[in-house]
Amino acid sequence: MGQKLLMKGNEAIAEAAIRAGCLHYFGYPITPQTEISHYMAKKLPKVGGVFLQAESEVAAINMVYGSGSTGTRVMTSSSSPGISLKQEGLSYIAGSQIPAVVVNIVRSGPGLGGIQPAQSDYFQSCKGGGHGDYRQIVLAPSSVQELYELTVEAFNLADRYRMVAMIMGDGNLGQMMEVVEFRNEEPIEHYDKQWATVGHENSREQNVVTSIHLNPAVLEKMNLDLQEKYRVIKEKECRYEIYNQDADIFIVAYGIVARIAKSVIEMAKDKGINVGLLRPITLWPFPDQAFDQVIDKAKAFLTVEMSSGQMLEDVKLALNGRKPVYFHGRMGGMVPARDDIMKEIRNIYNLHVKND
Amino acid sequence: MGQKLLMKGNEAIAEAAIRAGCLHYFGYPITPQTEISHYMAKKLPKVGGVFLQAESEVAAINMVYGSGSTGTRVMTSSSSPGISLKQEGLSYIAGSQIPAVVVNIVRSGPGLGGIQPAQSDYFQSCKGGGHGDYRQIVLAPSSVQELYELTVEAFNLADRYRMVAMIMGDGNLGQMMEVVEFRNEEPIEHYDKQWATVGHENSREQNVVTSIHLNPAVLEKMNLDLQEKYRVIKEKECRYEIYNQDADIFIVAYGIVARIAKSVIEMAKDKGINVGLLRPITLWPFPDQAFDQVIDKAKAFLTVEMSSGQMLEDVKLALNGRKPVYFHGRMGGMVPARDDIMKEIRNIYNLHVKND
Amino acid sequence: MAIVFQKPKALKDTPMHYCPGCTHGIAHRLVAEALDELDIEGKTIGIASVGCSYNSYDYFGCDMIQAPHGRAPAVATGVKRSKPDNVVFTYQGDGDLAAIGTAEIVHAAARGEKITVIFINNTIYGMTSGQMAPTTLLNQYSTTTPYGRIADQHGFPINVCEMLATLEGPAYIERVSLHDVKHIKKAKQAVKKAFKVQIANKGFSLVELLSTCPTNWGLSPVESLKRVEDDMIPHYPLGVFKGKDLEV
Amino acid sequence: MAIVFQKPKALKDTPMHYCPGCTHGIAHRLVAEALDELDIEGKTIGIASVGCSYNSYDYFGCDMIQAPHGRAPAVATGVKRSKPDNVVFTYQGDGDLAAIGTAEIVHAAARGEKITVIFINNTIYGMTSGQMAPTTLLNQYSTTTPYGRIADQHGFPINVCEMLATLEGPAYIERVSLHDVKHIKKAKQAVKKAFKVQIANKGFSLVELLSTCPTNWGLSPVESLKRVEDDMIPHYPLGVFKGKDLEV
Amino acid sequence: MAKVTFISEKCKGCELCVNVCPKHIIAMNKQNLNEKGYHPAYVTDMDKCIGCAFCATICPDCVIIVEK
Amino acid sequence: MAKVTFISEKCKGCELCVNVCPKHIIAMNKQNLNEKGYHPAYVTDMDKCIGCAFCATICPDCVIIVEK
Amino acid sequence: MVHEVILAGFGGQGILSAGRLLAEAGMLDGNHVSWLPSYGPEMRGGTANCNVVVSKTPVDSPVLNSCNELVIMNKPSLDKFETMVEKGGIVIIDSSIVDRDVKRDDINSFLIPATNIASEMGNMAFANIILLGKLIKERQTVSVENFEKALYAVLSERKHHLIPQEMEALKIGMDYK
Amino acid sequence: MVHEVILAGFGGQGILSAGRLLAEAGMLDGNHVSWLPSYGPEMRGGTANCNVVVSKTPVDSPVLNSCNELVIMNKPSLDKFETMVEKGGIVIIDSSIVDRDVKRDDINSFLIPATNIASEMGNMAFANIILLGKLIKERQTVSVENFEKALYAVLSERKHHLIPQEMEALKIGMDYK
Ligand SMILES: Cc1ncc(C[n+]2csc(CCOP(=O)(O)OP(=O)(O)O)c2C)c(N)n1
Ligand SMILES: Cc1ncc(C[n+]2csc(CCOP(=O)(O)OP(=O)(O)O)c2C)c(N)n1
Ligand code: SF4
Ligand code: SF4
Ligand code: SF4
Ligand code: SF4
Ligand code: SF4
Ligand code: SF4
Ligand SMILES: [Mg+2]
Ligand SMILES: [Mg+2]
Repeated sequence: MGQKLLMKGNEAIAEAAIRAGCLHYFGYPITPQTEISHYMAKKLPKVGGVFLQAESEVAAINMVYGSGSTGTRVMTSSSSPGISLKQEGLSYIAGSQIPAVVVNIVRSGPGLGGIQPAQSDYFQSCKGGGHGDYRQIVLAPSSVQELYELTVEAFNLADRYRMVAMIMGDGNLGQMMEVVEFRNEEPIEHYDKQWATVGHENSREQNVVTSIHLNPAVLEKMNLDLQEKYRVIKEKECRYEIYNQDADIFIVAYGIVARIAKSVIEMAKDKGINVGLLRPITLWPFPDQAFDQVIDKAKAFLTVEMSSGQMLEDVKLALNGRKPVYFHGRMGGMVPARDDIMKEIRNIYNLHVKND
Repeated sequence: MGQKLLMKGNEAIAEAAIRAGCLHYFGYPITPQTEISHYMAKKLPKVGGVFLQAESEVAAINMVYGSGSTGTRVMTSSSSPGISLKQEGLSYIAGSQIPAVVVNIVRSGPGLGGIQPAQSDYFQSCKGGGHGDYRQIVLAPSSVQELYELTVEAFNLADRYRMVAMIMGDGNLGQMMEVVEFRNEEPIEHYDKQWATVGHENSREQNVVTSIHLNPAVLEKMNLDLQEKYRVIKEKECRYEIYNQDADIFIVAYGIVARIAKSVIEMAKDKGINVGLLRPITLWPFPDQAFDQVIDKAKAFLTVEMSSGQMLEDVKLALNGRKPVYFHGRMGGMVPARDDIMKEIRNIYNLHVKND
Repeated sequence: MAIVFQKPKALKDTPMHYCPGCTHGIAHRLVAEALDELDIEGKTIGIASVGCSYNSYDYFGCDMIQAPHGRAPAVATGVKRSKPDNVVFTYQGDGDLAAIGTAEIVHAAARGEKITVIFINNTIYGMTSGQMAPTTLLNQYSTTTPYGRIADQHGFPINVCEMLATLEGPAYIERVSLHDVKHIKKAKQAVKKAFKVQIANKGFSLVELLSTCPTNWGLSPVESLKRVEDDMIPHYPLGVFKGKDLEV
Repeated sequence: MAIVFQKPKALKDTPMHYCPGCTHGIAHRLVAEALDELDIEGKTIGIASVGCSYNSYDYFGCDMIQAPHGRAPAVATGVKRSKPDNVVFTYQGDGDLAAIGTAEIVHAAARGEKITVIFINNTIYGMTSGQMAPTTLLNQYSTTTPYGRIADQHGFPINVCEMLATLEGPAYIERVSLHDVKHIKKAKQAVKKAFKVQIANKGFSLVELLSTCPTNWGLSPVESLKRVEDDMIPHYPLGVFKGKDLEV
Repeated sequence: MAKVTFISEKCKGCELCVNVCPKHIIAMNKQNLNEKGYHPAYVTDMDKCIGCAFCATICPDCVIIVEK
Repeated sequence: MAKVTFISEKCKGCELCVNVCPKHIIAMNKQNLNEKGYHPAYVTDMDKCIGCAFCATICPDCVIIVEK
Repeated sequence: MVHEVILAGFGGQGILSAGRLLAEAGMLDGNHVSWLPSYGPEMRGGTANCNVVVSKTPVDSPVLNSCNELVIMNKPSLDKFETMVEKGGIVIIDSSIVDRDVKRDDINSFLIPATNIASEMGNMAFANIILLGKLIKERQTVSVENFEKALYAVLSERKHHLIPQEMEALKIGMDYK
Repeated sequence: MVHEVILAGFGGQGILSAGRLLAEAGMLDGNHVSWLPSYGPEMRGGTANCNVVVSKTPVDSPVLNSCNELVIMNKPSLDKFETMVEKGGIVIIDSSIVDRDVKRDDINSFLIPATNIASEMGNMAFANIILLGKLIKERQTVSVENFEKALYAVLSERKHHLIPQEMEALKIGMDYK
């Protein structure tokens, strides 16, 4: 590993993107992720790249679509309301199979809501906020170091599968500073993008980037291809962390909440309660198999989110009734407190572990 | 009941809206729902209403937001890509608690996709395509008669709960003609909209329609209020149809697919297989309790959708592992064929019923 | 002795959150004075936008709606078309109106929508900490033009009044400035006229107010006023762009 | 005997799906002729939009991208900023460019984005069966103005060239017509010049082509050409709105 | 001397060429239907053709090749 | 005779009023901090006030009431 | 019996309105009916078709994957839909336009030069009605009486004067051998 | 021990950069650190605060619901954060601005007229550093040596000439009784 720096999460994303070979950024300002733009505006012109402030989030995602269509590594970033505006574009990018990295530093909603951290865009990102049957890879880092590493990874995944890889953080993750240790060289994967629209130079067939197929049989085939790709990704690309594998109770949490959960685990240990953490790192594909690894010993699961309970549904789907699932959530920018989580753990302990 | 007319689905929606007292319509053209606009453009000026073609779907949903804020019964309609563009607006309407009726005559995606029927916007509509923790009531008619009745109902629901009620049809439902029998008088519910921004006339406090609350505690409270409202709706407003309650195998399907399913039930009966239909009419709130009514006798469930399997997740969540769930789906504008569904039924029968 | 100057009635007592010396406060007062003088607060519905003035409903006393970023003219259209007897105005910044909301303002103007638009041009995104706006001047520094706005990279500033004046829909368009007392008084007349145009059902009216953002310009409030005069007015000339002879 | 007229190379053999007599076909040919004559097909990337020409990539031989409704200028921007040495054009209808895509075209123009925009104004939404477009003339019938376009309800038509010409970004803007042979020849020169402006790196170029939609106008193709001349040109005057003296 | 060739299968029978020919030598073949279901245009008297290419210039479907 | 009243708690110390007063009788109170943490403006010599209301006109926060 | 009808041809031949008339008449007969058109821009210049169901019981599926009555007005449509006819079903073909008969022998076909006949009647637009005449005669899909009423219901008033001729066309189709 | 520090005051008093300096110095000390600012427009004119964690082990939660070290530069912040200090924790207060002491007796408080002292030093902007001096003295949150290095790392070069004075301010804070 190389240089160590104290860095804001948003800046780490921007720096990581540049290191990953992303020299094109199109975005529109919105709190709490503006530092990504500021960083890019400063750095990209110095490395021969392009920073462009679009007229809107809608324009930004379409600039990304255009840039990505030429095989260029490209990124945009925004926060919740802005990401909502990108939904049509995201669906097009999915249908046309263009690689792109999209960052959502989630703030609290709905509507204009607030600018404090939230995880309430899980459904939108993981189920499909746009129209049609499509998916995007959703990565949920929980530290500034991971923001850096997963951003680099996102570009590889996007290129590998020709689709959107989304970094989903929250306002705190974007704003906070931690130490990042940079690699001396990034593990950039290179793909031969023969599909890219870069001008055929009279030396090959025309390339066309499109998502329209008026013939239903053709469109169904396109959809089946997409579904097959998604199946492969689900098989190969699930990422997660299991902490304290032999625990009786598992907290399921991602992002910054997972870190708070870790401190609860220590508190619980002091009280003789054996709590573990199951932290999905890919939210889509959701790591169902992680649950299989702990289910034999685990008595119950507690999902903790900064939402009304969105990932909760995927946890239930993964468990399919095999073990009880509880939920603790905060909304509106409130962050779950260790004491409150601990209280839930104690209740679950009394119900499912103590007299077992 | 009154007049009987052979009518297009799209026109039935428009006529129903006018009968429900909706004299304001804002929309942007898109196949396969343009007839709603054409009908409104013709009729509304004659009844003192306003038809306005917006410059975009984004503008249209915001006109709806403005109109609804004044307590006016208002509607917009679109199809999949257009609905994606409305996601930010829908989230605002949810956060500000404004009543509105939104029609989505779903076409096949993703991207520009095709214009043939699909059900692939289920996730978007039912889980939340926009940002934040919010819901909208989603009604899924399966005939032109029901398009009419549920549209009228949608306006009552929207007003009662101050939120979006969405009519989700598909291209075929919008385009086809069937006989509609109109009531002589519609059961319009009247609410005293004291919250509406219509000018305080110096006789009351200022009314403000907003969704922003920078204080997380306040925003959390607003979210908790929303969640409580959603809980009440889930309790009171689930609608569904169960056909052949004592069946061994249940097809779960909505909209036009449910009708195809009915013809399969007849085919199956001929072959000695006892198949029933569970048809959610409200997709959100999803009628979990319907499953409890049939689960004792039912051996297995087959979800059939014009998608890759979206409602499927809600079916699984409702069953929570209690009974096996199978899936048959078509995409891209293809419509499930009775024979193909029958084939699936036969397999399920062999696995779960025959040797039981 | 009689009171010759005080806070208008249509402005609430709530202290405003704007930065010291920010002319958003003056613009608010001018709108409120118009509501008072035309005695229309009770039938007015204001549309707040997204920008530093996102919560202008905390200051204006009339009924108000908070619109999504850039969409205030569409929201206003929905309101006015539903309640044609009410008075409807939007209050929008230059990022809101001239960037993300371009389509909405152009089309509300082209339709001749009977609304009044109060357009605060401070050549910057104030709320989100000083990014380039479509109205940012060439060479101006911002957090997204850290080396100054360069036409070749970031494009040229947009003159909104001039652009909208090419449309048939608008009845009245004027650009005014808030940089000194004389101009504030002129601005007041323009704002009032814009409302009168609406009340007289003449069509769409818009007043662009050249405004300051001391915080993101990195200037003192006094220096900021000077910048309006020295740098902004030369590029954004004051005057009536539509409806010069319109009597209301 | 030598061939004096034939299908340009940059137009593929695929028969076009446009209705009989629809001048979209002529516009396609003019673009293809420009690509041929400037010998740039191999380095050109076209952006198809949403409208009757959604699949113009089936006809143009160059690399192409299908853009979401109205967003072609943004897509083109993404392409051009990534591949500045390529030639990039959009092909957009009046619904696409002047309604939903207003913000994108205004800002691409204001940025002086080095792209070429081919703008087909047929005063109607062709693809979706004849709804009003922003360019629909007053009194014109459409499926959403069944009693004719009335300014008070539906607003006024937008003159795109005039509006964009108020911006500094565009290097070249011209309006031409396809209603007879003489004008088609002029149109050809304009289209070619627009590409030359891009190649010379001068900035944004746009050509508006007055075009027909016999199907949704309810007129024969021949009558349609006459309508362009009699009704459209008076409201949409032909000429150069920007870059008159620009030599390329 | 001039010659025009119509690729009849591409013709959509719009009659624009008929209308612009200064020699009035283009007509629609009401006897024939092409694959697309249209009556294609044809030249009634090739000798009169001056090769002005007006017909080809206005034809939206590149049906016409002109030689001179 | 004229009088100006400053609602000091609302003052943000921007000094715009200081700058426009033709009589140069407004100053900032460097001794005092109001609740918001600003040094408020005040009038140094009320007798000189002509009630022109320039100060009030330019004050963004409606701090100033003018009587005459 | 359930009449599951597909009508197909070029856009502009009146395929959709022919189907619409069947549905309207079926409704007047007291039956359950549905009419589902192909839609969208591919209709332009291309082919048009619609599915009509006329049934004593509520219509389960307005979307037809097979049919028992097929009316064909161009060749591509015959190629496309012939295989979808159920055994024992019937196909009515406009032989002025389609130059072949069906290839199957488990269905009945009737070839009528409807466009030519209509042309002779002085209005090509009657071709679809002539074909419907044959269909109604063979299958009693709808009653003649209500078909006439349907014409009055569906056609705009300024076309009502044509209805006697349309009924004549229907008769010609019914009587065609 | 884990230092969980909250620093709070008006925007413009250097609260965020004081926190930033602690984090930077903590990192140089070889500890794990995090710094989380309050953000957004409410900072404007209003209050600013940040959470800093300095710890020998990886930082679990950068979001503090309680703290053991509190630095206060205005009264509303004292009102807001006093209750969040854990028993035995420490509060450093700028008594030039805040006119009261803590109300609890299970925590230690230190009142320093930092703004006045800084004013006398000729630069109000040193007030935050003076308070940090006291904190470091009492709690060894970070080392003095690395605090100086942190100043070099964090401040832009054109402010480096001020660093000796900043270190002097730190000393004043450390030595304040
Ligand atoms: C869809 C969306 N995009 C971005 C934002 C973030 N945002 C808030 S205010 C603003 C800019 C405001 O600038 P301007 O309109 O000039 O107003 P000012 O603050 O300068 O008064 C932006 C981009 C948002 N809230 N919503
Ligand atoms: C987001 C979105 N909204 C609406 C549509 C439907 N739509 C397709 S084409 C079109 C209008 C096209 O009109 P124009 O741009 O004038 O092109 P023309 O067909 O006249 O050539 C519309 C509204 C769509 N595909 N996507
Ligand atoms: S940031 Fe700028 S525009 Fe916003 S309140 Fe402060 S000075 Fe005014
Ligand atoms: S609908 Fe109109 S614009 Fe579209 S192809 Fe037909 S004639 Fe041309
Ligand atoms: S080339 Fe000229 S003269 Fe010859 S057919 Fe064509 S239009 Fe007529
Ligand atoms: S202009 Fe072309 S398409 Fe039209 S009739 Fe003549 S040859 Fe045929
Ligand atoms: S009223 Fe005039 S003279 Fe009096 S203090 Fe104000 S500006 Fe000065
Ligand atoms: S202008 Fe107003 S806010 Fe500014 S210093 Fe004077 S009184 Fe205070
Ligand atoms: Mg601004
Ligand atoms: Mg058009």
